[in-house]
Amino acid sequence: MLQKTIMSGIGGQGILFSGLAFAWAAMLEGHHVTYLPSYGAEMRGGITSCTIAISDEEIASPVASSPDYLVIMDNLSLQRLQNQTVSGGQVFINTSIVTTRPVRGDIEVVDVPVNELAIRTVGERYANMVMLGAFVSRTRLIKISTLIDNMEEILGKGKSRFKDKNIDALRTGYDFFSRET
Amino acid sequence: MKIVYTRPKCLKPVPNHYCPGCGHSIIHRLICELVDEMNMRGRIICIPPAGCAVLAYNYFDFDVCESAHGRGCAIATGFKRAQPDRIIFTYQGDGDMAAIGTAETLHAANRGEKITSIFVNNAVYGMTGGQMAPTTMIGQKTTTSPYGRRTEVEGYPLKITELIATLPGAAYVVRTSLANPAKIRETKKAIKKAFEVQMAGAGYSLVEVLSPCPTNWKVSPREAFAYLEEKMEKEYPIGVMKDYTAKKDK
Amino acid sequence: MAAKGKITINQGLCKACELCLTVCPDEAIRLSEGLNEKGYHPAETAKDSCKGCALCAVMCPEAAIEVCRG
Amino acid sequence: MKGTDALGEAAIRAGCRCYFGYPITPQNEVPEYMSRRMQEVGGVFLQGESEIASINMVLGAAASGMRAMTSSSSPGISLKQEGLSFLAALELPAVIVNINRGGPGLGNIAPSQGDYYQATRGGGHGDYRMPVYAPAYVQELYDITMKSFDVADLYRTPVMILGDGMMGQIVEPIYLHERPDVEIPPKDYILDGAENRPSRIIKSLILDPVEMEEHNWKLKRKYDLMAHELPEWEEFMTNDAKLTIIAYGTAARIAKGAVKRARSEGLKVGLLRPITLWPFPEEAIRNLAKKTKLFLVFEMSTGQMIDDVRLAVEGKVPCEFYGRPGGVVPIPQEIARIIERYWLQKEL
Repeated sequence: MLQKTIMSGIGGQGILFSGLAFAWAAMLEGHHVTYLPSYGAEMRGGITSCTIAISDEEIASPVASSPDYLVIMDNLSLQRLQNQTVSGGQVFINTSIVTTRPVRGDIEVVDVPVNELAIRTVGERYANMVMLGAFVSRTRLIKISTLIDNMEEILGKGKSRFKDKNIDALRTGYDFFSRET
Repeated sequence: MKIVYTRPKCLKPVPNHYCPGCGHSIIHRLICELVDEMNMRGRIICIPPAGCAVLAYNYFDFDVCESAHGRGCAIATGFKRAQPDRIIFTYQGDGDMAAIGTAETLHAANRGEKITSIFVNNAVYGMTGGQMAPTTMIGQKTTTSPYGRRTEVEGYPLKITELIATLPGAAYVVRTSLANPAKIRETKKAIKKAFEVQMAGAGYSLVEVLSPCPTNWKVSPREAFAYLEEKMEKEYPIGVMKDYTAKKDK
Repeated sequence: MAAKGKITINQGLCKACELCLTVCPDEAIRLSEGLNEKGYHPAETAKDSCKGCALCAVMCPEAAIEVCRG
Repeated sequence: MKGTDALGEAAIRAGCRCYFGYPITPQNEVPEYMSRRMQEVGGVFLQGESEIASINMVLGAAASGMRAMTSSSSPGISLKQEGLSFLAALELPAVIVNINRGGPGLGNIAPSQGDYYQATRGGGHGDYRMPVYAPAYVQELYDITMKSFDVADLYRTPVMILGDGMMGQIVEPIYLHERPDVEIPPKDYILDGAENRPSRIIKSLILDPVEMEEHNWKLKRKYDLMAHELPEWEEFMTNDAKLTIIAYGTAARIAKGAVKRARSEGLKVGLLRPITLWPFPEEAIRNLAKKTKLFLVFEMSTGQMIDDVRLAVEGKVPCEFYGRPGGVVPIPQEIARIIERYWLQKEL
């Protein structure tokens, strides 16, 4: 089964890293995975997105023109991407920043006040990982434990000291839905 | 009687293709004398230019690698980085060094690349038949400046050696001339020092040699050497522009 | 005592640029009347006035001159 | 692992110890990776002042006997063409990576296959050929990079790896193996100082037309040998295919997805994916031409490789074309629709 996700936000929100972490974990779980980042000409402040494809067989195209899941961190990303989602797909929206709503009625909207959750717990810089925690909790595409157990490796040598904060952020997001259900 | 001057061993015993009175052949000989005297044959590699001196490999009896026009300093960089213990020098004309290869030259110098450039300035493109060079003198007639070089049209003679002397990566920068035997001896000394600077790992070294091109200047060799001294040395003053060893002495 | 010198010119290499003549302080070199393979009148020893100063050899673009002194 | 990192790591493990390059999007991750790794393995990383300087530095390192490479993207590769011609003429081994972006001109930084002609027709001046590899998967990019250094040394030739922005950016899990044992003949042509040996010359200037002709024929014999020994391709469900798609690189991945879709609907469709663009897998295509009813060439360009396909097919089977130039990357469904259209139109 092929599942494609696009995560999109403003450069600096850490969307490329959370996408990579997601793809990495999926790879560790034995799936075929592709991760394709794309960014605009500006290094900071422009729209940044990445596409993660997960499948049980070889992946033809790493591009998702109609993703099954969308993770939206800002208004512009929603405007740009909402029409692409497959009918019945899920759209995760960071309601702390996104003020508009999708106009489509055939998609499931999942609201997560990511920045607020992050400020209340680990700090706003980890909003991306809060969102990833929430995303995993809701979609169950991968296990949250895979992310947590391998966070050091995913972060890489230079950033392993941020391991605990990232894990806390993941849990915060994960628990946001787990408590609910 | 003992021999006090003879043809250097590294200069292959063949006639060269240069015109009568050409400065290239003198500079070739000086380099070969130094390779012999400094016992460098086993570790020296020459990068000749595109231009009259492209055929230098027919005369130098040591390793030589051809270069595309102007790329000498880039190729030399590749050689030096790959083999830091070898002595690498480019042999370049004014077009090669100061027109099409300006970027390669300046940046190699600026990186302090431990290579040596012998820059033969004869104010004209020789091999292609006497066209204007960046170093052509104001008023000088060439086949592409038939009315004489005009500053308002063709700009000014480019003094690349002065330019390079301003770069911190350049350790030894000097301009010499072939105008008479004394100056030829000075030129040899300068080239020797340039190699020594390279061996000491001090940085980039450059020897600009003012050299006659009787054929394209359309004068006799005798007149060409006179022109060298009377005209070219006025536009391009000879002397040491930069010497890192001098600084240390102070 | 003035030093005595002797030059040997490889006439096959000579292109008759006359630079050796120009620099010789002792008028010891002249162009020959004959032609070499390339059609130049190569330089040759003129008179026995050479002191072995080697200026001609320093100047010679063809590295065609060997100088002895002693 | 990211495509560009896989490429860099493969080069390092293949023994590449000299990298020279100039930044250009979308391949900057290659020099960035190399700048870190070369330091670790004691190799040379140097950012040249231009593309032209960089390829000439590669030339110098190659003439020193080192495994050397450079990487760039389309406009930068244009600048390197002079160096490619010289490398070919001087018979020096080197690896050149082109992460093809949209063009002509500055174009854009999206994935494209517009440089096919330039890559397979040499690009530089003079009568030469150059092996061109077009990987489609990160693992394959890794394997091919490693292999291209051996090919370069075995045939004493520059080798090009032609990828696109997608190939460079994509992250896929790969197996990092060491370089397989390949015996490389001793490099008796390199310049390292004429210590106790006759001096050597590396040159391409041959003024005598007869000698130049002989040199050209000598090179041609080498190219013929490469044309015989190097072609590589992948065939997917071609055995009973009535319609065969021919596509390379990223386009081939998409085409493969389309083939699977078409097959699930009962259409007998297959894919031939050239892995070497020069030498082109002509024989494989000729063989397929005996079986298939229609070739459909799909490229992310306005149609370049189709010329080679037509030359190989020699008019025996019709060849149709579908292209998306300019950096547009279509989805497998789109190609599947094109397949269906031809299926109905040609009554296959």
